[in-house]
Amino acid sequence: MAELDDFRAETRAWLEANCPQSMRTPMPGEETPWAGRKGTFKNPDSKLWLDRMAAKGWTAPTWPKAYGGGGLSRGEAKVLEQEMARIKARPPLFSFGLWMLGPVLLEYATEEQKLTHLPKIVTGEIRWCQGYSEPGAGSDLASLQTRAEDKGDHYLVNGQKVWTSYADQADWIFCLVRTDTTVKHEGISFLLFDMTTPGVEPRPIKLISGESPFCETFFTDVKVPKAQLVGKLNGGWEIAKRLLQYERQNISSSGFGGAAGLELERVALSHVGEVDGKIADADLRARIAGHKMDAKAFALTVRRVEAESKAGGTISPATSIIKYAAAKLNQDKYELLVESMGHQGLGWEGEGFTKRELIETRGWLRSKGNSIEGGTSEINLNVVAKRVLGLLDHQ
Amino acid sequence: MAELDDFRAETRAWLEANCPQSMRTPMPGEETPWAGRKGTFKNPDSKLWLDRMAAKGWTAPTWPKAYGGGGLSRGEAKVLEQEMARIKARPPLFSFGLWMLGPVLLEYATEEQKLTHLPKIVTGEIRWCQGYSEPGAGSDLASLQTRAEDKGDHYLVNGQKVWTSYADQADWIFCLVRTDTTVKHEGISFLLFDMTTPGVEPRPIKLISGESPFCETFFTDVKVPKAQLVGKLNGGWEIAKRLLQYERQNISSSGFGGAAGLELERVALSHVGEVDGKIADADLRARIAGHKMDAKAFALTVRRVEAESKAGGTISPATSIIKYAAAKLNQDKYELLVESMGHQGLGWEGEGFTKRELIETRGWLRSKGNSIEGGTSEINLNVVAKRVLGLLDHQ
Amino acid sequence: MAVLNEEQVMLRDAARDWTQEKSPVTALRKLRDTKSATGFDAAAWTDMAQMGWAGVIIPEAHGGADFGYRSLGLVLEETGRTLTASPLVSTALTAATALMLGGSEAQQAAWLPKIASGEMVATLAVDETAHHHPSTIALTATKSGSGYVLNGTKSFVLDGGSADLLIVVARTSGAKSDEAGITLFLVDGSAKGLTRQNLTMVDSRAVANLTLSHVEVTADSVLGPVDGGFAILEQTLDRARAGLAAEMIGTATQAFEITLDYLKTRTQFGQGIGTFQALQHRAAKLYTDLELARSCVQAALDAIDEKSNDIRALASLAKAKAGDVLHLASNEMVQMHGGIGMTDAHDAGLYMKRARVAEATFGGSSYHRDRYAKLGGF
Amino acid sequence: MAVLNEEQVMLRDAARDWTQEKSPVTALRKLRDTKSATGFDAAAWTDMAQMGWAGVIIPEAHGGADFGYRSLGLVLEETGRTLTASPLVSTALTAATALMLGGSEAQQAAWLPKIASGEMVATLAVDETAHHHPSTIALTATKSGSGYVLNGTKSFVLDGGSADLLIVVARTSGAKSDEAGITLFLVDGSAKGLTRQNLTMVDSRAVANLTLSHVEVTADSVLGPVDGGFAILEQTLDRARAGLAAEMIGTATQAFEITLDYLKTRTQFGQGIGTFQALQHRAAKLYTDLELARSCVQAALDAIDEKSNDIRALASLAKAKAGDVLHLASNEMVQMHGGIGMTDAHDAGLYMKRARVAEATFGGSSYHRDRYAKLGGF
Repeated sequence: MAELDDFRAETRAWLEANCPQSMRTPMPGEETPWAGRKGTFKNPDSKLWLDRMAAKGWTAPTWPKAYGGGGLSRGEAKVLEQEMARIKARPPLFSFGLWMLGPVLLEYATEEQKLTHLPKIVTGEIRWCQGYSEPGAGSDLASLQTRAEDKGDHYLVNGQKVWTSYADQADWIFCLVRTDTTVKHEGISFLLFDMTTPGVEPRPIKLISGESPFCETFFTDVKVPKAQLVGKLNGGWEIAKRLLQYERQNISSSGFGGAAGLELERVALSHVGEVDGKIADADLRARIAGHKMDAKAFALTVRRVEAESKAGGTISPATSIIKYAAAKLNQDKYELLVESMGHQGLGWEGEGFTKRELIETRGWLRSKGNSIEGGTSEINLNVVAKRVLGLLDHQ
Repeated sequence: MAELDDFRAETRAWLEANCPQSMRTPMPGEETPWAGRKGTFKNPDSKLWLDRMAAKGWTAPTWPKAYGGGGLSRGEAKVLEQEMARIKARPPLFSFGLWMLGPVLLEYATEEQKLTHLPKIVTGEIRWCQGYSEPGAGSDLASLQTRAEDKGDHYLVNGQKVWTSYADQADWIFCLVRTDTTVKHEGISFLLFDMTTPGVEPRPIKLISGESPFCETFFTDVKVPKAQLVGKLNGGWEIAKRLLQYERQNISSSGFGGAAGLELERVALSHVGEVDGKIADADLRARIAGHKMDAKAFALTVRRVEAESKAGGTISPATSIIKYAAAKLNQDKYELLVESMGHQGLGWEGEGFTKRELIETRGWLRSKGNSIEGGTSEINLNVVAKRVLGLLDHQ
Repeated sequence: MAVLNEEQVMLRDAARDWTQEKSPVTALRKLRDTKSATGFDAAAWTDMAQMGWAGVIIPEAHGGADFGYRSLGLVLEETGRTLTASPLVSTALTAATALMLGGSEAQQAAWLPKIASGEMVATLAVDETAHHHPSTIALTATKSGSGYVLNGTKSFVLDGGSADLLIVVARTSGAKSDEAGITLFLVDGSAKGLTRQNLTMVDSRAVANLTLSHVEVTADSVLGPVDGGFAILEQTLDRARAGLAAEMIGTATQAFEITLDYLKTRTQFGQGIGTFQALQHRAAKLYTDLELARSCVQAALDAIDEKSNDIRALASLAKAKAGDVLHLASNEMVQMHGGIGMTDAHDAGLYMKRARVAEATFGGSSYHRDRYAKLGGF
Repeated sequence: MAVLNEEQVMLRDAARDWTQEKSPVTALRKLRDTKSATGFDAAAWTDMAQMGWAGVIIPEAHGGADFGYRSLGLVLEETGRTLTASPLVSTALTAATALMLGGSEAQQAAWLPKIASGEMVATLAVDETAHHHPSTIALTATKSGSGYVLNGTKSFVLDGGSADLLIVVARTSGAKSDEAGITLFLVDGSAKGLTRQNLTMVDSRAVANLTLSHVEVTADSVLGPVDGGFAILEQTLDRARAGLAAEMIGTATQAFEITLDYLKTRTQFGQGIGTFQALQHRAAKLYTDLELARSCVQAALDAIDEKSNDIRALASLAKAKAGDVLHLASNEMVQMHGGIGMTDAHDAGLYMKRARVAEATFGGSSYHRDRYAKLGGF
């Protein structure tokens, strides 16, 4: 433990010296450090903080130094996390490359591919997007139809993806393509390519919340060098599933965030009024109390799962329920929030509403996607029934 | 309308003269007039009332006079119903023969069978029970295994039924048997036989509520004369289904009765206490209000279905939801009732509880069967999804 | 419960044909995307009025059809199906009702024909906060000469930005939450001292916040008794709730039917998604709730037409049950459509947005459960 | 959140082995069918005490193991699985807690060893009506010489018919619902003026109504401060709630596992019923609720052992969530078993009956939701 103590002292000192003061404050949505070629930094400190951390490899603390990572042990990474939490340091980089692609590249990519791509993920130079879902496939991901034809030295990609998060902002894409049409799961390959390649066209999708975090992405005769295939030809499904595990872990540990810092019961007290210190609408009050208890139960379960997984070295079976429960909880919270605000919680824009109210209303609409994205709640329940409870498929 | 006016006047006068005063009071459970050979009449007026009504055929008002019925038109039967309701007259007879068997005999039986069985249903001389469910079949009624073998002049019945309501009290049984083992629905026949036939043995089943309204009924080499087959050999499934329609209509129009005359909100006010005239537990109060609204919505829907069916001459599609909704409603009511009574609603017997409380507690336990008997709620929902909404079976 | 007569069937069929053809959901999109100031299409409203819909409940003597609330409910159900934005609720339902219940002969003769003909938009201005509390009135009306002076604010007034006539609920005496001391006033939309702020709501319908700053009205602007206006207000609101509930049943029914259609056509894992039993049971339960709520709405409208003594309880029942089922139907619409339901290009979001605003208008389910309990004496 | 240490794993395994082998559900049936007066099997209780379960939370100095509440929760979870009736909750959990929190040295020395050894049944007598309201105390204790005289009634006291020692919550001053003015008294089961009425409950556990008619106690029978007993009472109740919630999680888990097993073995329409997706989703949701509730119970027990400052909120959370999931699990157990689940011969009814009594004991979900809101300042 002595080395860790030393490491902690050094880390603390380094962070103290290098983390700008403005990076120790809560992060407004518009300052999210997605970086990439198109990335802008509204707050210049964000760029400074990213560059300093990336120089130490601490955007990817446990990745090998050879690929630009921090080369830290799990114990050291934990210390770094704790020390960052201690000063409330913002994450230096938000990145699907860090959270999803990097881990599978470390596992499946060639040495050359690792050396090419991982360092640029660490520094934030390249922002990645995920080419998975297709319009006709929905929850049945493996029925994807985007074709990649073997043209000797390259693949020719034609087809369409949907729900490509920030495809219009990304530099490269990791993309599932069909390389064999005669089989289903065994005909899928995992390709990487540059979004500026001719024939790639992302079109933002406007959501019910008014935002456009996703795109439809069209591929028309896109030439992808064969060296950009990860893993084996027709062996992409295994990589795809592994990547989804990382994606879900990421959603699980972060939850869905929830209403931006507003305490539901405070909103109800202020918007509905109070009698003897209680929310004036007794029915709403009981439902808010029930929700607060659900939220606490969820938070305690996340903690329990972490403790059990750490102690047991295996994943707690309760892990499987987290995504489903997190989605439901966030949706319940927003419904109660909107109900508590009354008409004041149903504004779209303009005068008559506070900025905060408008943000929460958009958040309510956005939350409806929680039970759809990253595996629908129906699929989650199927998985629990089958993998955890051992119930069989209908014949 | 003039004839109906005359009929109404006559009927009113006759009822006034012939309905004993004690038959115009609410009926305690133990005075239910099931009649039959084993029937006892705790209140002698019940017998008098039954005999007088049966003599006019008014236990089965619309059945033809040739079979002992009243021979009334629908309009006249409605008038009789209204006039009985006016003086709060009790039903003279409770009978599965009247509600279920009689209507299908009128449709499917031979003239001889009608003359043999219908008059004894009208008078209450014979009490019938229903041999449908089997231990291995559950909701999959048509998978029944009770065999009836052709032995020339009779069938030899072997097998077992379950959930036979009051089989130990009944005189005859209408019974589904398998007469062809090579097909499923097309191998079922509809038999009638006397419960005193050698080899018939009903054994009461004790329920969680402590009551035994159902039996397991065993058949060992039971000889049934061939004349007691209703409809065609192997044609019993159609009759069985038609009979179930009558059974469900009966459940639908009566609901599940619900808590014995206690108003839920009064129980809550008295057991939980009140503040400013409101139930002191605000959360419980809101849930009771929600339930009362559900109950009202249900009652209004029953009325609407009746009005629409009458007007349209066809059955309203809303009919299909009645059984499911009625079961849920009655169960919700009892759960709220038991919760309102607190520990006082959780007594089994003996001192410390009022008779009323103990009855309600048993009623709560009994209500759990509502969503199982006469078609489970799951089957009800399947039926709505498929027949009403047009959704298809999973392949 | 009354079944429809021939005239009602014709009215419903005409409403269905017109809304589906002339006012599909794309009409609402257009109003939204062009940021319409009035929040409805004047030409469409003229059409509707010409078909007699603005005067369904208004007596024949005042240019209406005197068809009753159940009939108006049939029209509202159809406009609810296609999310048609119009002054039906503010004007033809609510304001007309207030005038019919509380107006003098002269007031009725002055205003009802204009409502029936569709030439005038009128509305009730009651709430002063984001939640419905019709007895909590702080806007004051102070005697001044033979007339009154009004001071205060009103929130989320339906069609409040474009209304030619405002029926303003004011306090003439008593404390802020007293039922006594409330008086209704007819205020011209062009009155001096009246300022209106149009609000942009998620459902793209027109509502406005009003500020009345020393607005002077004459004595004959009083609608109904001075200090005793609450009874008329409550009766008006109950009719408005039942009518709005009819609109909401239409919205919920259409949301359900669109979803059911999607369940039948969308395939996944080689199966129509409508064959998955978990979705089948959810659809069957939603259908059950819809049928139950529909009965409540019809019963409430019938009770109004029959002047029954249980209008209050039935109106609360109808509003709450219609709200609950619309809430569920609109959420299920988004969820069962999956990703496509989250896009602005799909109609699911529009149904959900309209659902929440309608739920909150004239009291949400929580409000009406509480009221139902009070009326039931517990 | 703490994971189990080696001793705790051994304790849990021992409890599981013993309950499944020596005290399966048939043991409860036998108590019920023989109309046992005490409501538990004395020999079994002796067994349990010999294994140290009666003294899990009691300090070593008083003959206990000092293993803490999380450990006692492990035992309770296992006894909950098989519906084992014993004085664990009344005596080893609740009465022991009250003595540990409020007892003088002398009181602890006198009683705790007898509890730990299993030779004595003790219980807390708090409620006076069918609903839990621990500050609503009408039973009076009036100063008389150096001692007190107790008059009043107590309802639904766990093991109240057989308890050798009763911890009676009495009012020494203040109005009926005041938290101040409450005092706890140790009353001998054989005290003159004490009458007990055994009740037959649906769950076949032993509870009794008590009448105290001029019961005289000495000054050293006071447990904790005079007039200031509510704090000890509430702390005791919170520990009792968390412990009972552990028992309830055990009951719910076993009910779920039995049901899951049935889903895997029962076939209908040529299919295992567990292959029907609607049932799969219900099972998955129930499993989710179980996991969430389990976390709450563990957190509450850990908080007690760690003397955290959020014991009150966590105890209410644990009791409410355990109650909700047990309610659902027991209802689903009956429904998913179909007709067989309705028969007395099957265990489903026993689980449901026990569920409702446990839900009502020490406050139901509605009570604890309200309390959670109050603690949260809304």
